[in-house]
This record gives sequence, structure tokens and C-alpha cells, in this order.
Amino acid sequence: MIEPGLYHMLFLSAALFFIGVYGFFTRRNLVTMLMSIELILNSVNLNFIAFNKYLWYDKLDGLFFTIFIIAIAAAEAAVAIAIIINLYRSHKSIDVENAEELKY
Amino acid sequence: MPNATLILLIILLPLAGFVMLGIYGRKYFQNTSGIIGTTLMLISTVLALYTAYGYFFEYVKVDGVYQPLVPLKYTWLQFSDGVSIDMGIIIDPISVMMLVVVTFISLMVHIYSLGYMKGDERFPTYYAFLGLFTFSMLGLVISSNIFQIYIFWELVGVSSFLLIGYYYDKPSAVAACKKAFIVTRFADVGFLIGILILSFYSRTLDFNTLIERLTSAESTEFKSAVAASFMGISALTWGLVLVFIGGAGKSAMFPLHIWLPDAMEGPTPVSALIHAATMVVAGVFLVARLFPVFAISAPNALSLVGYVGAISALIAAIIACTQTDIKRVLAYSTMSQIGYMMFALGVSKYGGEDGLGYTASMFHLFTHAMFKALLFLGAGAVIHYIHSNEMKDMGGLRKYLPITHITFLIACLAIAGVPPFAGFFSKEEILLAAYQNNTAVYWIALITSGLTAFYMFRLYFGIFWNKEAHAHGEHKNEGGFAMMIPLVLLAVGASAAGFIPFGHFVSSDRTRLETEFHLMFSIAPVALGLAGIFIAMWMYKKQNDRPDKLAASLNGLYKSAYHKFYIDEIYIFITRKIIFNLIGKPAAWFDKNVVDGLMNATGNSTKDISETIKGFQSGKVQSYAIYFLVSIIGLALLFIYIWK
Amino acid sequence: MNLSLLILLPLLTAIIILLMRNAAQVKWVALAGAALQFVLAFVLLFTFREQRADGNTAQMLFETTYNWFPSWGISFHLGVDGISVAMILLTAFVVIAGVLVSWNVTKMTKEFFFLLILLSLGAYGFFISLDLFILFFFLEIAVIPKYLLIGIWGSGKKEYSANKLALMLMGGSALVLVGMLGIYFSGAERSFDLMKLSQLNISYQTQMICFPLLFVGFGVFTALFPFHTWVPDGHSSAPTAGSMFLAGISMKLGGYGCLRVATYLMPEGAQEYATIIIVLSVIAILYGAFATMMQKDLKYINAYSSVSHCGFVLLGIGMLTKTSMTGAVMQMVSHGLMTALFFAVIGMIYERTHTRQVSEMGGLLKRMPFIISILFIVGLCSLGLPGLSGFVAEMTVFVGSWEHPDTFSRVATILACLSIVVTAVYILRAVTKTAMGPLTTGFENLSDATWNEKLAALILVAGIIAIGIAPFWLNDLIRPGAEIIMQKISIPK
Amino acid sequence: MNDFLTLMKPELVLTGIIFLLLFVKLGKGIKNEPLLLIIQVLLLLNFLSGFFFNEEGTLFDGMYLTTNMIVLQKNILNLSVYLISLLFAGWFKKSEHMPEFFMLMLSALLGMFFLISSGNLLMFFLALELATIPVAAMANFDLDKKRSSEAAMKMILSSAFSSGILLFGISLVYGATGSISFAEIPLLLYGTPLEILALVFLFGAFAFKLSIVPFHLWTADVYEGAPMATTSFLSVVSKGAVAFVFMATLYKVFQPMETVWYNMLMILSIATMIIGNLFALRQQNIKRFLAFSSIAQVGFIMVGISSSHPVEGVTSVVYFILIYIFSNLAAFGVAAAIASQTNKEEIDDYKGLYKTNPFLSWVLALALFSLAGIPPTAGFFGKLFLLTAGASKGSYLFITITALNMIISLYYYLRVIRSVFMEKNEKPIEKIKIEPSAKLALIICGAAIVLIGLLSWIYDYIQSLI
Repeated sequence: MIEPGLYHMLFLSAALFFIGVYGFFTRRNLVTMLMSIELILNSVNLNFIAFNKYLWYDKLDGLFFTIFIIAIAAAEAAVAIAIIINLYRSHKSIDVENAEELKY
Repeated sequence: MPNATLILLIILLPLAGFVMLGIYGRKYFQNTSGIIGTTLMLISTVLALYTAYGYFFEYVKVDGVYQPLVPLKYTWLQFSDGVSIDMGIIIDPISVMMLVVVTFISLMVHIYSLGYMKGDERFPTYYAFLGLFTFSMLGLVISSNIFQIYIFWELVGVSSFLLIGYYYDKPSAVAACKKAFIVTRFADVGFLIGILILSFYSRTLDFNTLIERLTSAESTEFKSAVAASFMGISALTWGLVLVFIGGAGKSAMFPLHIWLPDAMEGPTPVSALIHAATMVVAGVFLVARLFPVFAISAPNALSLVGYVGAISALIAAIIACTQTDIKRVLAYSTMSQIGYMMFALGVSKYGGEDGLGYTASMFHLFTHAMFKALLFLGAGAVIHYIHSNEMKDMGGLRKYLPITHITFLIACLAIAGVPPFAGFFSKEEILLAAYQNNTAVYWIALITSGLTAFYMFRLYFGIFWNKEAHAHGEHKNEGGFAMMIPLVLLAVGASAAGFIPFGHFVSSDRTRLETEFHLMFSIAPVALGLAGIFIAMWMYKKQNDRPDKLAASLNGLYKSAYHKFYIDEIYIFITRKIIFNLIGKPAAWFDKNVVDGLMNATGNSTKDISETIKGFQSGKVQSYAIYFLVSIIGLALLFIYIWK
Repeated sequence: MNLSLLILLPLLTAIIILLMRNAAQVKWVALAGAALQFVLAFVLLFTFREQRADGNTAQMLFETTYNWFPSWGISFHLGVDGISVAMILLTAFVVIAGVLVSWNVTKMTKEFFFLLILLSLGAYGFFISLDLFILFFFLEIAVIPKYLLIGIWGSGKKEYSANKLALMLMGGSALVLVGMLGIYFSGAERSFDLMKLSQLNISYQTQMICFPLLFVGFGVFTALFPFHTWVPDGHSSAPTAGSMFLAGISMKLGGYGCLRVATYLMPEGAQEYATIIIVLSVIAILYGAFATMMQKDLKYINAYSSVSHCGFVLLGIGMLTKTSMTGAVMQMVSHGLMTALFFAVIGMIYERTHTRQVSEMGGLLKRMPFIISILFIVGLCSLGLPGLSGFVAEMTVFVGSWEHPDTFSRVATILACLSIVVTAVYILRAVTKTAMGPLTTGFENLSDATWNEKLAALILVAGIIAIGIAPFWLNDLIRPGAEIIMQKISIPK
Repeated sequence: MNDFLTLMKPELVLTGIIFLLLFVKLGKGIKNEPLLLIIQVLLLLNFLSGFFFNEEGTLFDGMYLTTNMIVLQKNILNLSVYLISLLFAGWFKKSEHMPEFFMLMLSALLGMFFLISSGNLLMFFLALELATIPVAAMANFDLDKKRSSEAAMKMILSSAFSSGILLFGISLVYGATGSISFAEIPLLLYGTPLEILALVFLFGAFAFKLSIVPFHLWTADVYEGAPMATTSFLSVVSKGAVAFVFMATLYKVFQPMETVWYNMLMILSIATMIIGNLFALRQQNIKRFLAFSSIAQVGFIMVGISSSHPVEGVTSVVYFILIYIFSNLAAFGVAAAIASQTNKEEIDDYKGLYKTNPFLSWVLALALFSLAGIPPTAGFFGKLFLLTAGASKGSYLFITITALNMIISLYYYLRVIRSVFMEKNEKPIEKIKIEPSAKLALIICGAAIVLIGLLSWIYDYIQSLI
């Protein structure tokens, strides 16, 4: 059983990032898209923590950053949800493809 | 020393007339304008005569040579050091002679028009234009600077344009004036380029300096001008030839003569003044002005002048035999006579006895002015009476127009070269000169003189004898004194002018040239002339079918001559078909479709592009994100791997 | 005198016009303003000649400099030499005539005159500015008024023409801008000041890049082939005064720019590209002339002939001799007056006959002797009749061009000379058809010119004749300037 | 403590206003009109106070820093918000949620203030989010309009995505340098691939906010869907703020990697100008039209930024943005005045506008000419200085393309002018009665457009602050 190193972490976070991106690109449901964004943010969190642990263990910036990211993510989600609800009110659906009136 | 202000007055009085009558004529001088114009003209004529007298008799010659004087010179437009257009006055035998001729004929025409143009609604305009023309012509003859002569050259052109188009509601007149202007303009381009060449090499525009520089074999200018050559011909020759082309255009030399017959659309007095006596000889005058350069430095150019003159003389004479419009006949005869003057210059040499041709040419110019003006004015009287130019409407008019008849006859005799009338003397000298220098030209000249006699008397008999006379309604008189006085005066001139010892005053090197009279030599031409006269009498004195027979017998020649050898048609083909269709139309099309098309195409293609790429803005937030990520990665790859 | 008056006066006029209540007031204010400009221009002329007579040989007179964006090396630097004075005179003539002929504009009168005056402001500013930046500033100021004038008061396919004009001119000024920046950064010290730039000589490479940019850029304004296509459409759909300003003033901006900026600052570039310029200008001259021959519409005829005539300007510049350069400026002045007058006359005829098709007119001389006499005068001027301005200018260009001994320029000059025949052809076709021949039915009771039209025409005619009869004063005015521009250029003899 | 008050003055005032609004809302005491007036006055005061007793300095050990230039930038933003509050007074008074709207807008502004004076990536990130999220909510403010909510949705989702990207970039920076303070990072940057990657990610995030092609796609949709006030806020205030900070970041933080981002700027600015212009060509809706035109404008701003000259570059960009704010607000103001009464947003509806509304037409014309860069409007000077600054790097091709783009842009601006002034219309927009405050704002904008260019001391003042 080997100790996971920086590169494992980075790989993991990258994977997480791209999973999130993939979800964001493919999912039709707005809420799911929001969730995939959370994935992206979490991958970033992982990055920060990893860097902090393996490279700059004498600093705390990464950790703080992570905390703030979580907080912001929450705020973002709150507003996003509010907007989605409003969208549902007007479009009677939370499918992203029903909201493509504005184009060209 | 002749007085500059006087000479200025000679020129400026007609201009004053033009300005005054042109601007205020219609308002204030509707009827008096004729008198005003004539008076001004009279004054300047007197002044001209006075000047001539002063120059020829009072002014002392320096060892027998008339000095060319420049009493006035003002720098008008400085190009570069040395090269400048100066407005100046040059006084030498030919310019003085021309002053006299122009003012005198112009005065005659002014007087004549008082009767001829009476009651015309644009009477003042007419006199204004006459004034403008006289001014320009006088300015031309006294020009001391080759560019100045070009300037007045253009001005006479435009005033002739205005006068030909005087009856502006007649489409034929409009066409004629356009044609006259454009053809001469075309020739003037040659003149202009000639000027440019000459001025470039002689580094001056002033006549005296230019002549002096280009005739002295050791001057640097001369050397450079001869050294530089194009197509094996020296730049100097090119320059002179081009200048001559300008002269040929104005003087209706073949093949640039086509405008002259049509120019007869103008009022007849105008034809008398411009298209017989004065403007059309401007070409001759120009060559005479530059004669030393021609004769000394570019004999080829001069011989070209000679041949062009001879050919024109002959062709014109042949055509004249077949025309039925009396003014056109006169026009062609004018062309033929100018041909005489030209080749007289052409066969002449510089200085002394060899300069006979020069003297003869100027002499003929002088006499021709008299009798040709007389002929035209006479014809005018006839037309005024008949209201037609066609010979077939005329005949037996001698009863109704006695004075006209006599004067016309005198003129005919003069031009036919019957002694002792003016034409005889001048023509003799020309033939003599030709005989001495160039036999080919001499024979052409001889034939032409015969033809001249023939067609002139064809005209004469056609008008005054031939078929029986029938009275014409309205006015019985010949148009009153106003029209008769000039006829008589000119008739006197036409009969007496020949006795002037012309060589004493005008000669190529301005020395005194004795022109003696060889009886033996002049038998041939006179005989030919008389023969022509008798043939004409035999054919046209009584109404008969001989002319038609003759015409039928030499059918081809007659037809082609009648159609003026189809030269007009050729020109029309060139302009209409080639220039308009092959250059003008394509140019316009090219501009509209290609150049402009390109400009519009750029605009439209931009629009099209923007239409085609609108798909990126699909409205799908997810595809936006995809573009986002893709371009991020693209940029990263670009800058990490490619563009370091 | 203080040159900024030339800018302040139109500015003031424009502002007052905006404050006016009714059309009549607007007209009179505009006329007064134009008249003042006229007077001012002459005052300038006389003071200038006085100064020169007093032996003031400074290159630029009445120089004034105000600080403006010093951090960019921009200064509001004004000054005139003979060339500018000539152009200013031209502008003054055209402006007053333009105001007069548009006396009975009824649609949005206030805006119309406002824009006219604004246009004149641009022109004056352009001609007196000695700083590339403000030169450019005024150059572009003049564009939008033209656009609006054509688009609002125009006729025919006006929107299209207006757009085309604005875009092509903007394209031109875009090139100018780039070239300008090129010069700006080339020198040792960054400066837009013409006088400074002319001192520090610009590197050869920069000249090779910037000269064509600047020349073509300005060339677009003065109908450099093949960028002339805005000319016919623009002129023909503009209102009378608009066409007068366009052809009379605005096309001259380009020529002046080519001279004052491109050639003056970059003599080497000029010499390198001279051949191309000459070729293009000769093409413009002949091809414009032949294209004109095919036109049916009077305005198109004059527009295309402007292309041909402005070709002479470019030819004069391209030939790079003192005389030809002088001739180019003379041609600018003469063509400005002449073409403005031509458009004015066309406008007068159009107002009466309501057609511009030559084929639909005839014998108008009977009904409107004054207008048609003016038409004759302007026609004759355009075909280069001595005694009128056109002749002087063209001859100067020819003589100047002929100073080159090499065959190429010879051929070019001869071709250019040939154009005067073609000019005669199309001018006479148009003029005789319109004026002479039997009177077209329906035109029996047309009236002759009104006082304002007469005044306008006479002012311009006076200018034309003044130059035509006494060219020496204009020559003396222009030549020194031309010599200074030429001083860095040597012609191979 | 004392310098805390002085240095953070603008932020504190804003916070004060926000809290005031909050209390008002809770107490639901005051009507819209007086409240709006109070807000306007306070904003104006905040703006004016920006000119007095400023100090330069840093707080929270370098997390927050302020200089005179930064204060000026804040002032410009503040001013534009003030103008917005004037311009859309009519709309505000009608809507019952005005206090919320202002709360959001002001907090966004607050975010931008912090953004501008952030000295640290964490601060920067927080400020950016604070500046973005409320705007998304603002975009949704036409609660009953479908388009509005769609716009908000697109805004929030794509901005969330972009902040994800941004964070990833930041994490890479942190990983590469081990620091998140702007002061330290440049000392630790060497242009390694990883750092380039990080730069690209950050650049992308900025590009998204500035709507640089190809990160611009959300812009037009959001602008069109959002209420006019939000649109103008987006197009003016947030653009300005991000441009300022973008410039600062590139110049300060990524200074060692200048060549990389210069090339990046060059490519993208050309793309931005061309695409923006090409799309603007074919727009019918005035808001969408202005959206694309503003994208093209950003392309020009980037030209200025690319000069990377600490004095000329910064000054010309700030100067341009100042002008751009007035021009764009004037255009939006006119559009809003028309839309609020006639609900007409199509350019074709503007045909014959001049007949009925000369004032609006002239203001619109001024604004568009200024955007197109036609003298004597200020836009001419702004554009010219941007170009001059950009040209100092001596890339002729780049500058030529830019200059030629000015022609395309002129084409579509003239399209509007044409329909306003030239084209006939049987039933043009009727005479519109403009709110006095809106009229005041329009006059201010018009005057500014004319004067800012001609009064060169304004430029010198900006330069003096560096």
C-alpha cells in the first residue's frame, strides 16, 4: 500500500475537473449542471489542498482559499437556484434546451 | 520706334467692344451695337495702318534689314528660370502686314454685317463675337512668345466656334461648330507638344531667343536638340513637325481640313473674315514665324510642309469642281489657295533670292485675303438675295445684282491669276519659286491653277448667267450701301494689290528682295488659267447637258470628288466606331462593373461572412461553455508548444 | 493675423445657426458667416503678401501654437504658406457660393446650413494645421457632414452613395492614420509636428512603408484610381451645395495631404513610388475622360471629369518638379472653382428643368441666357481655354512634367495632353446639346437665374477669370511653397 | 484605524448605502422617488469625495491596496452607476423592487471596488464573485419576462463555469509559485509551461468577463434578455472594472510573461474586433447591436492594453473607458427612453425618429459617432490614443487591421444614423416625454462626449495620477 503522492492528487483533481466539465456540457437539467460545476470547484479545492500539503506545507493560503471557495460556491448555488426557480416559473421547465430563445 | 500703347489699342479696342457688347449689348445697345463695333474697328484699322506706315517707311532700317522690335513684354507666367510665358508685342514685317490685313478685312466685314445681319435678334452678340475674334487674331499675329501664340490660337479657335454656331438652333450649325473646334483642338495637341519639345531644348519660349538659339549651329541648345532623336528623327524636327500639325489643323490642310467646309454654316460675313481671310491663314503665319528654324535647322520638316501644301491644294481644287453649294466651293478654293501659301513656304529657302517662296507666300496671303473676302461677301450678297446656297437655285442674277456681279467677276479673275489682277502676281511668284526649287510641286501647282480658274468661273457663270433669271420677291436692292461699300473697296484691293512691290517689305531675312517679272515664264499658267475659264464658259454659260455628260464620262473620279474623297466618312468611322465603341464604352463599363463592382463586392462579402458565422451564437449555453474550454485549451497548446 | 480665427469664425457661425429660430434667420446668418470667411480669406491673402513683400521669408507665416495633449507630442500648431493660403481662398469662394445656391433649401434648413458651415470648418482647419494629429482631426471632421448632406438632402440612390462615400473616405483616413503613426514612431523624438518631422529625416524603410499608406489614404479623397468610385455616385446624388463642397473642397483635402504630408515628409518614398503614381494618375486622366464621354447625366459628366481633372493634380505631384508641383496646386484651385461652378450651374438647370439627362434638354440658351452663358464659361474652362483658370493649371503641369527627359515621363505627359481633346469632345457634347439646338418642348417658360444664383455664379466666375487672366499672382503665391516641398528632391536631368 | 477609514472610503460609503437600503427595505418606510433621490445624492457625494483627501497605501498586509489611479477608476465606476440611476429613474420608480435592485447593483459595485484594489488572488477571487453573482440576479429583474430569466440563467451558469476555470488557474499559480499575493508572484514566475497554462486559464476568465472573442458568446444573449438598466451596468461598469483590473494584473502580476500575453492579446483582440463587428453588422435589436458593438470596443481596449506601457497604456485605456462609459450610457439611455414608452427595440423602428424626437436623435448620433471614433466627439481621441499606444510596439499589420475595423464599425453605426435621420417612416415613434433626471443624464453624457476630447487637461489629469 503506497502513500498517495502529489501526482495522484493532481490526477484525481484533474479527473474530477473534467468529469464536472463533461457533466456541464452534456446534462440538460439545470440543477445537474449546477452540480457539475460544484464538481469543478471541488477539484480546484483538491488542487489547493494537495499543493498546500505537498509543496507549500509552511503556508496556509491554499487551505483558506478552499474554505472561501466552498463559501462562494454556496452563495453562487443559492443565486443560481433562485434563478432556476424563476426560470421554471416562466418556462415551466428546468431543461436548458427550452431556454434558447436568445440567439444569433 | 513704334508706340506700344498704340499697338495695344489696336488689339484692345475690339476686346473692349466684346466686353461691352457681350455684357450690356442685349440691354442697352440692341440696335446701336453695330455702329459701336464698327467705329471701334475703324479706329484700330487706322491705327494699324499708321503703325504699318511708321514701321515700313519712317523707321530707319539697320543696313537694309527690318529689325524685329519688341516694344512690350510682360512676364505672365513663370515656369522655371528662362522658361516663362510672356505677354509681348513683336513688330516685324509679317506681323505688321497681318495687322493691316486683319484689321482691314475685319472692318470690311463689320461694315458689311451692318446690312447683312440687320434685324437679327442677337445682333449685339454677333458684334461682340466679331470683336472677340478680331482681338484674338490680332493678339495672335503680334505674339512675341510661342506660348502666347498658342493662347491666342485657342482663343481664335473658340471665337470661330462661337461664330460658326451663331445660328445655334440649327442642328447642322451646332454640329459644324463642334466639329470645327474638336478637329482643330486635336491638331492643337500636336502644337502643344511641339511647343513643349522646342521649349525644352531651347530653354525659352520667346520667339526671337528661340529662333536665334535653334538656328545658330554652335549653340548648345541647337546641338542638344539635334542630338536627341526619336525614331531616327531629331527632336528638333519632331518639334517643328508637331507645331506644323497645329498649323495644318487651323489652316485646314489635308487631312485635317474636314471642318472647314462645314464651318460654312456660320453667317457668310463670318466665313469671309475667319474662314477665308484671316484665321485659316494662321497656320501659314505660324510656319512663317518659325521659318528660319524650319529653313535652316529642319529642311525635312519644311519639305513636309511643302508636300502637304501641294497635295491639299490639288485635292481641294478637284473637290471644288464638283460642289454645288457656292459657299462650300469657296471653302475648298480657300483650302486650295492656303495650300499654295504652304507649299510656297515649303519650297522656299532662307535668305536672299532663294527666299522668294517666303515672300511669295506672304504676298499671296495678302492678295488672297482681298479677293477671297470679296468672293465670300459677294456670295453673301447673293445668298442674302436668294436665301439659298445651292447653285441650282441661282442663275442670271447679273441683272438684279449688278455691283455684286462686277466685283465678283473681278475677284474671280484675280483668283484665276489673270493679269493684271492681284492674284496673278502673287501666284506667279509662287510658281516661280516652286519651279526653281521643286518641279514636282511646280507641276501640281500648275494643274491646280488651271483647275482654280475652271471652278471659279463655273461658279461665276453658274450664279450670274446660266439659266434664265426669275425675280425674287422681297427685297429688290442688293442690301444697301452697308453691303456694297465693302464689295467695292475690296474689289479695288483685289485689282490693285498686285502692284505692291511686296518683296521690298516682306522677305525671309527681312532684307529688300527684288521680284522681277518673267514674261516667258508666266505664259504657261496664264494660258492654263484662260483655258480653264473658257471650258467653264463653254460648259456653264448657257444651260446645257455638257456638265452632266462630263460628270458621267469620268464617273468614278467625279463621284469620289463629289463625296470629298470620303474623308469625312473615314473620320466618322474612326470616332464613332473605334473611339466611342472600342475605348469609351469599355471604359465606362469597366468603371461601372469592375472597379465599382470590386468596391461593392468587398462590402457584400463582409455581410455574407457575418451571415454565415452567425451559427456560433447558437443560444445554447452549453455550447458556449464548450467553445470556452476548447479555446482555452487551444491557446494553451499554442503558447506552450508552438509559439514559444 | 491670428489663424485660429479661421476656425473660430465657422464654429461661431455654426453655433449661432443652431440658436436661430426660423429658416430665414438661419440663411442670413449662414450667408453673413460665409461672407466674413470670404473677407477673412482675402485679409489673410493680403497680409500674407505684405509679409512676404516685407521680406519675411519664413517657411510658414502667422504660426501659432497652443498646448494640446502635450504628453503625446501633439500641439495645436497653425501656420500657412502660399499653398495653404491658395487653398483657403478656394474654400472661401466655394463656401459663399455654396451658401448662396442653396438659398431655397426648405427641408431642415437649420441642419443643412449647420452642416455646410461645419464642413467649411473642417476644410479651413485642415489647410492651416501644421500638426499631423489635428490635420487628421479636421480631415475626419469633414467626413460626417458630407455623409449627412448626401443622405438627407440628396437625390437618387442617396443612402447608397452616402454610405459608399463615408466608408471609402474613412478607409482612406484609416490608411492615413496608420501611416501617420508609422511616422510618429519612426523619428528620434515622438512628435506629430509637421515642421519638426520635416527636420528629422525619416528612415528609408519607414518611408517605403508609410509613403504609400499616406499617399493612397489621401489619394482616396482626391479620386486616385482605382479608389475614385465614390466620386461619381457621391457627387451625383448630393444636393447642389453638397456636390460643390465635395468636388470643390473635399477632394482638395486629399491633394493637399499628398503634397504637404506624404511628399513633403517622405521625399525618398515619393521618388521611389513616383512611377506608380504617374501611371495611376495618367490612367485616371484618360480613363476618367473616356468614361465621361459615355455619361448621359450632367452631374455624372462633371463627376467623372473631376476624376480626370484630379488626375492632373496627382500627375503634377508624381512628376516631382517644382513647376509640376506648382501646377498641381494651381489645378487644385482652378478645378475647385470650376467644378463648384459647374455643379452650381447644373443645380440651377435641374431646379428648372427637373432633369439632368443631357438627351432630355436642348436649346436652353433661348430661355436662360445667363445660366447658359455661365455653363459655356465653365465648360470652356474645363476644356482648358486660355483666359480661364483651367488652361493655366494644366499648362503648368504639362511644362513641369516635360522637364523630365526620360521617355517614360514623356509618354505619360503626351498621353495626358491627349486628354484635352477628349475633354473637348465630352464637354462640347454636353454643353451644345443642352444649350443649343431647337428648344425642347415644355421648357418654353423657364426663368433665368435669381439674384442669389447670379451672385454665386459671378463670384466663382470672377475667381476663374482672375486666375485665367493674371496667373502670375497665384504662381508667385504657390511656387515658393512648392519649392520648399521639393527641396529634398532632385530630378535626374 | 484612521488610514483604514480614509483608504477604504469609497467601499465604506457604498456599504453604508447598502445597509441603509437594507433597513429601509425591512422597515418598508419610504416611497421610491425620495429613496432614489437619496441614493443618487449619496452616490454623487461618494463620487465627489473621491477627489478629496485620498491617500495611497495598503491594508491587511497587501490584500487591499489603493492608489490615486485606483481611486480615479473607482470614481469613474461610481459616476457611471450614478448616471445609470439617473437614466433609468423612470424604470426604477415603476418597479416595486427598486431597493433590492440597488442593493444588488451597489454590492456588485462594491465587489468591483474591491476587485480593483485587490492585492491578492484570494481577495481578487472574492471580489470578482461579489461583482458577478448580484449581476446575474439583476439580469433576472424583469421577473415576468421569459427572456429575462433565460438571460439570468445563461449568465449565472457561464459565469460559474468561468469562475471554475479561474479557480483552476489560480490553483495552478499557487501550485507553481506557492504564493497568492500580487506582490510576490512576479518574482516567482519563470514562464514554465505550467505557468503558461495558469496564465491561459486566468486569461480565459478575464476574457469571459470582458467578453473577448471567443469567450464572448454569453454577452449578446444576456444583454438582450436583461432589463436595460442591468445591460448598461454590465456593458459599462463591469466591463470597465474588469478592464482596469485585467490591465493591472497583466502589467503587475504577469509582467515576466509579457511576450506571451502580448501575443495572446494581439490574436484575441483582432478576433474580437472582427467577430464583434461582423456580428454587429446584422443585428436588428438595438440592445443586441450595442452588445456586439461593445465587444468590438473591447477589442480596441485590448489594443491599448497590449502596449504594455505603464504610463501611456494605462492612461489611454482609462481615458478610453471614461469616454466609452459616457458614449455607451448615452446610447443605452436613448434606447431605454424609447423602449420604456413604446417597447420598441428594433433599429427599423427608429426610422424617422429625428422628425419626432430631435433631442434623442442628436444624443444618439453623438453617442454612436463617439463609439465609431468620429471627431470632434471624444471617441475619436480615445480610439486614436489607444491605437497610438498600441502602435508603439510597431506591429503595422496589427494596427492596420485595427484601423480597417474602424471602417466596418462605422458602417453599422451609420446604419442606425441612417434610419434615424434619413429613412422615411409613415408611422414613426411618437414624441417621447423624457424623465427630467434622464434628460439631465443624457445632457451630461452629450456634453461629456463633446468636451472630454477637446479639453486635453482631462487626459493630462489622468496621466498625472500614475
